[in-house]
Amino acid sequence: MAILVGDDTRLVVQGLTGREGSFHGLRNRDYGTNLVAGVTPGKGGSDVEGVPITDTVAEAVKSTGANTSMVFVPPRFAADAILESHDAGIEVIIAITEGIPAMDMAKVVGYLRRGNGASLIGPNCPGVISPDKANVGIIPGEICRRGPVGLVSRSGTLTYQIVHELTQRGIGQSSCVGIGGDPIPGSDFIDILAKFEADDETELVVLTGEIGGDAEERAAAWARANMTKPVVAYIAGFTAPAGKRMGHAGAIISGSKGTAAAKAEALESAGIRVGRNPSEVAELVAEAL
Amino acid sequence: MAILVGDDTRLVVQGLTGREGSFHGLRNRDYGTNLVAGVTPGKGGSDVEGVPITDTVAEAVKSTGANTSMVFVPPRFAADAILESHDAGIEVIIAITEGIPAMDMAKVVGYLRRGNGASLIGPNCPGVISPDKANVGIIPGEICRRGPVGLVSRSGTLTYQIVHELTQRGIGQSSCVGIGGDPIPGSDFIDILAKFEADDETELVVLTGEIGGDAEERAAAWARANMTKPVVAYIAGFTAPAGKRMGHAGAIISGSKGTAAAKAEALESAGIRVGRNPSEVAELVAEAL
Amino acid sequence: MDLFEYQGKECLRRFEVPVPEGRVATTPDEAVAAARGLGGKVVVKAQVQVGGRGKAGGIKPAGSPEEAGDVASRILGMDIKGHTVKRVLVERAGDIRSEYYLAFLVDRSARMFLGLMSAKGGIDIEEVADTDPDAIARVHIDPAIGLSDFHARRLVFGAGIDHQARKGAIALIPPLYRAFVELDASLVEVNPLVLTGDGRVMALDAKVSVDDSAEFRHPSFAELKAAHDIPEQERRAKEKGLNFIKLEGDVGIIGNGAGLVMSTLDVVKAAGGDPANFLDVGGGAGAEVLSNALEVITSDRSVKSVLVNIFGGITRCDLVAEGILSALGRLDMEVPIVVRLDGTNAEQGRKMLADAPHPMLHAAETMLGAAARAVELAHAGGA
Amino acid sequence: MDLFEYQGKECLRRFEVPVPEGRVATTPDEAVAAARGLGGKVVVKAQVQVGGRGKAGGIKPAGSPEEAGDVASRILGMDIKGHTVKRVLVERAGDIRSEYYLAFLVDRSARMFLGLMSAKGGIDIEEVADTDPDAIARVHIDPAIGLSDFHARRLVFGAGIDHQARKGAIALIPPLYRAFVELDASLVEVNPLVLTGDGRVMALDAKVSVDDSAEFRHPSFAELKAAHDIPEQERRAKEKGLNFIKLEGDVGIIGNGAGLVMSTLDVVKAAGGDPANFLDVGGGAGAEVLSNALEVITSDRSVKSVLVNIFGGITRCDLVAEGILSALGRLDMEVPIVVRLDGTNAEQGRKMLADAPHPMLHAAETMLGAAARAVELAHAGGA
Repeated sequence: MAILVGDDTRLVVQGLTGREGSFHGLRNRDYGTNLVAGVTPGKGGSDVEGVPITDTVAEAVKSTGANTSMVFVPPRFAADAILESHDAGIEVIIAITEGIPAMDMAKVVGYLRRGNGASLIGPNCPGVISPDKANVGIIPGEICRRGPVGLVSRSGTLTYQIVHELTQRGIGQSSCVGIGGDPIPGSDFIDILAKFEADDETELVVLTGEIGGDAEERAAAWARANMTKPVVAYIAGFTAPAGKRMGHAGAIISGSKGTAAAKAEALESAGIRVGRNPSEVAELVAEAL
Repeated sequence: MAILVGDDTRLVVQGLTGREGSFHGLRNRDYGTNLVAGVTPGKGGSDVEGVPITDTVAEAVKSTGANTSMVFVPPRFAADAILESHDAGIEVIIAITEGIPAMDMAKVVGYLRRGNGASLIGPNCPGVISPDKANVGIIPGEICRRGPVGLVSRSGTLTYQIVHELTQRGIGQSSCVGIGGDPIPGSDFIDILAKFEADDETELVVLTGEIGGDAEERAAAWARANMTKPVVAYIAGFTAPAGKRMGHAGAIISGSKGTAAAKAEALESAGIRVGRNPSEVAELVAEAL
Repeated sequence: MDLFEYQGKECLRRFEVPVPEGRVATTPDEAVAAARGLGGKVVVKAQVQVGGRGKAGGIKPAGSPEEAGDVASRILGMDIKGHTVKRVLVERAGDIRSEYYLAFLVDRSARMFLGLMSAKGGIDIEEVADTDPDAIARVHIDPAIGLSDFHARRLVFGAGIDHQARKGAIALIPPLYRAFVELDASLVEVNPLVLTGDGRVMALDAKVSVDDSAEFRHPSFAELKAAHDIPEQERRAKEKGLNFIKLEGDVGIIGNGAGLVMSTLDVVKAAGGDPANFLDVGGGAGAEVLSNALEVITSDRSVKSVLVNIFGGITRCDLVAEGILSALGRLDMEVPIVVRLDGTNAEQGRKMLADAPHPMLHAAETMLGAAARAVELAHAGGA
Repeated sequence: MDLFEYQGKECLRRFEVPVPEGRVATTPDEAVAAARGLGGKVVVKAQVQVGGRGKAGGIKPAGSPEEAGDVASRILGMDIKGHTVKRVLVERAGDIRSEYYLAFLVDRSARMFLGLMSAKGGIDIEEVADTDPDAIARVHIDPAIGLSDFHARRLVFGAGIDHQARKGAIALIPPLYRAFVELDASLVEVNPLVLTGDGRVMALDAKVSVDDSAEFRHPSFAELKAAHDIPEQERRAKEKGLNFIKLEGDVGIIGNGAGLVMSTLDVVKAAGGDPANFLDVGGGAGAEVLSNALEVITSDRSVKSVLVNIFGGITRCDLVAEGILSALGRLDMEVPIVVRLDGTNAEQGRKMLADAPHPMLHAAETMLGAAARAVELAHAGGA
């Protein structure tokens, strides 16, 4: 099964004619993802290495049956691109773009969540890979292998590190989902945990969090109440100084809330084992499987 | 059972301290409706004939358990009043106010329908009565009696006329619902037909429509596909000249669409008998019961 | 309220929707001055709210100010499908390369706004909808979230607008949408939207309907309304707060609530009569309103009988009776009045009328009975 | 970016939120002129981004322009919790009858905006939240539908604001919300909001944080930013597009992605070391970025070793290696650099480094191994 992306994925890339969009879109195709179209207003009718370009997402949906979109447009156009995919009936929208204003996302995320049930992953995220099936985003496919572990993370490269540790130990992944570190993500830990809980292929979930906000604490409470599958966690930022903004907009500590220690405690008190570093996470997974 | 209002109704009136609000609010209480509070910002702590006034709907909900609101504030404040009730968790919002701009209602109705499942009836409507149980609005209670017929209508006084004809023939009503004649009503025929279809007490539904729009046509198609209970209909405006705006903003005919004849035909072809005048409607109901 | 073309364009200009430069003239001299102010070639357009102005000779080009005056003198006063031309719009003429259609309206069924665009402009859009529905691009806009840039692209690309006009059309859509929302319009329709010889995209014609209910936040509505000719009787009725429409028959109709009045028209017609009007006194009408309503209706010489059909709810039948008695006392009533009262305080009202018999006053028990009686009396009076 | 009080107030004033009249001064003479311009009594307030200014002596009243100059000369240059006062805000003084709290912020969990109000103003709101949570009224605002009037009423009535201040407070909320949204703020906090002796309600202090991501639509952000003092090293890093934060230790850290860098800090600490900085080269960094990152870090004398921890995704390890080699060639490298490469093109990158041996360059196989090595080398270098 896997979640979000897989054999049924029919991908349209918004911004496929751009430098980054074409590089990663075609890389996703090389991985085996069914890339059916690109959207660039005004370039409809052309193609990128055989992938047809349309002017609107609606047209791509109509002419190619696209059901998943990857947003690779500049920040100022990204909220509009997400709304366009939603309006066109796209089911899974994966927004890679970094630097979208929080006001834009507050409006878009709230709107989508009250809408037709489409999933928005990101923005400012590495995407989703279901090894051997489909890769939508920038996660390097070669570090993954198919298997029973679902991963969900607010961080990109940290996810790679953990996937790498798992793969090196021979442990494969069902799907790896980067939800992004922005203040208002389209999907949060709970959304993805619920999908993994319902997924046949997933036997265990690794949750990778970081300082700031209370997403990990809420996920811990939710998992305790709703998860039957084991969860192993990692939190980055134990030694981050308070009040400093470290890259992700989410990574700000204020007072006692949102510290790595508080998050780890919340997870552990929900029965979730927390690794002290990425290697230890992989070891805990190996033990639990 | 009945629908929308009944024995469980706990009513708060927005605008109870106004002339019309107090007249009808107290009349509803006299009918037997459980009037628990009124809301007038700045008058919190006072009362209207023993009914406590609060400054906000949220406060009324918290202190009195109100679950139904009647909106009796002037048009320019009405959209805000509806949103306030929705935000406070009110389940049934009945907006009597006439003359609310369509832009306001477009925004509010779309928002509410994507929201928590609250029902908005109106605006510009006579309200809802479930005879012998509760009356919320301006429908004269004395013309109604309890029984098996559900009524739904875009028109106020026309509803009274039909209820009157039914009652005179000894036929009672489960609930009478005036959805109002505005271009964008909070609930349409289909919403109310669905509630009557699910209601134990209702055996037959009378639908009263008028020229303009396509609400009756859509209701006909829906009823054919979804209703097991018989429906009898009446349409006003067979002789209304095209292009004239007759009172209800909804009552405009343009071209062949939205004429009374077209509506009657749509209803009849869905197996719904259409009375030629209010008396005939009552006779058809008597036959069908 | 439907605005005149020149009013609609003035409104759109405020939202920076490109429209041709133009001035209104009510006399040939004003047209000459307007054309001189604009310079160069102009177009003189009859300002009437009815389709087919062009075919009827209501739109003419003029190469000079003098010619504009001549043309205006022919158009002013013209009768176009029953509408007398009182004003012309003198606009700068431009050459037109393509004509498109663009509109925003409220879609009641979807409870959303609807944007429509077509590359087939300049003709009746309902004809396009019938003969070539795919030629019309449609997008729904959720009022809560508003217009986003992609909506404009879906319209323009979806309609297959010419390449040269795309950028201008995409740029024109957000201000047109803003105008639609901020004017409290139920419709803004630009037909045709044009691509000019010099590559600009602008609204060559504009139909704007605004929501009378929103007048409280648009002081300018009163001004716009002042330009509209309303028949004397309707104007007087409106001043008295009555919702009145003149019809062709001889049975005057008074009722409370639009639905009930429409139903009353239907039953009068079914009884063989012809309604002389639609008159809704609204909810909660008092004695004075009823008295005024009778005055307005009986001021029409063609009325042979009046039917007062009231079902009290928020309206009290005792006050209705009081109003009828007041009118009977105040006016020299020459036509019979059939009164049917039911609902709130109906018994009191009926008793008040019974206690003050008047030769012109006829009580009726039921709506159908009242209609039959009023028709019968009208026929008798007309004979 | 957190704005200074005077900047926040200037922003709020543009949205017609009432704030006291005031002027910024950077010298005592400017303060005198400002006080003279304002007339009457003033308050001189240190402009530093840290709480507790008042207690530290950073806020003083002045009865005359001369006194304002004296006070300013004492406050300017003052050190308040490590912040040097470079500017003072000279404001017209008013008498204050009551102090309240009012704020709008983004509630991440609810994915909505949150309005907060309390009649307990002027003190730390977190303290109020802890000791008397019911004293804070909270309303969520759906960004799609925006602020409606009732939200303002729920805040003001819910917080139990004094009767005399209600109207003014309700009137102030919509413009404050507009400022919050249109400034792309993550927080606007007015503490205290005050009721003055003459019955006006205004923002006596204002804390505004704006979203740097929205700079593309706010040209004024660059100007606002110019007033902020950024440590030299961080400023240089920023100019080179690096996300850099100075810390207290001696192990320089370079990584790609905030999460991985934070994790690297943690493992260095766990290995007994002290990170000298946080440096995220971001996604897709090329050779030049890496070279710049090494330059920025090694310019700090306290750095005894550097750990480069890269897991390539969008970033290519061959370009990382190229950047490291370029830095080694370009700079006189005095501290050891431990490099760990994995992910996209890792083998190529590792080979490039192995092919160009350098005494200061140490390859490591794993993240934990790299951290241990870097700490060991730092300790050796520091000894």
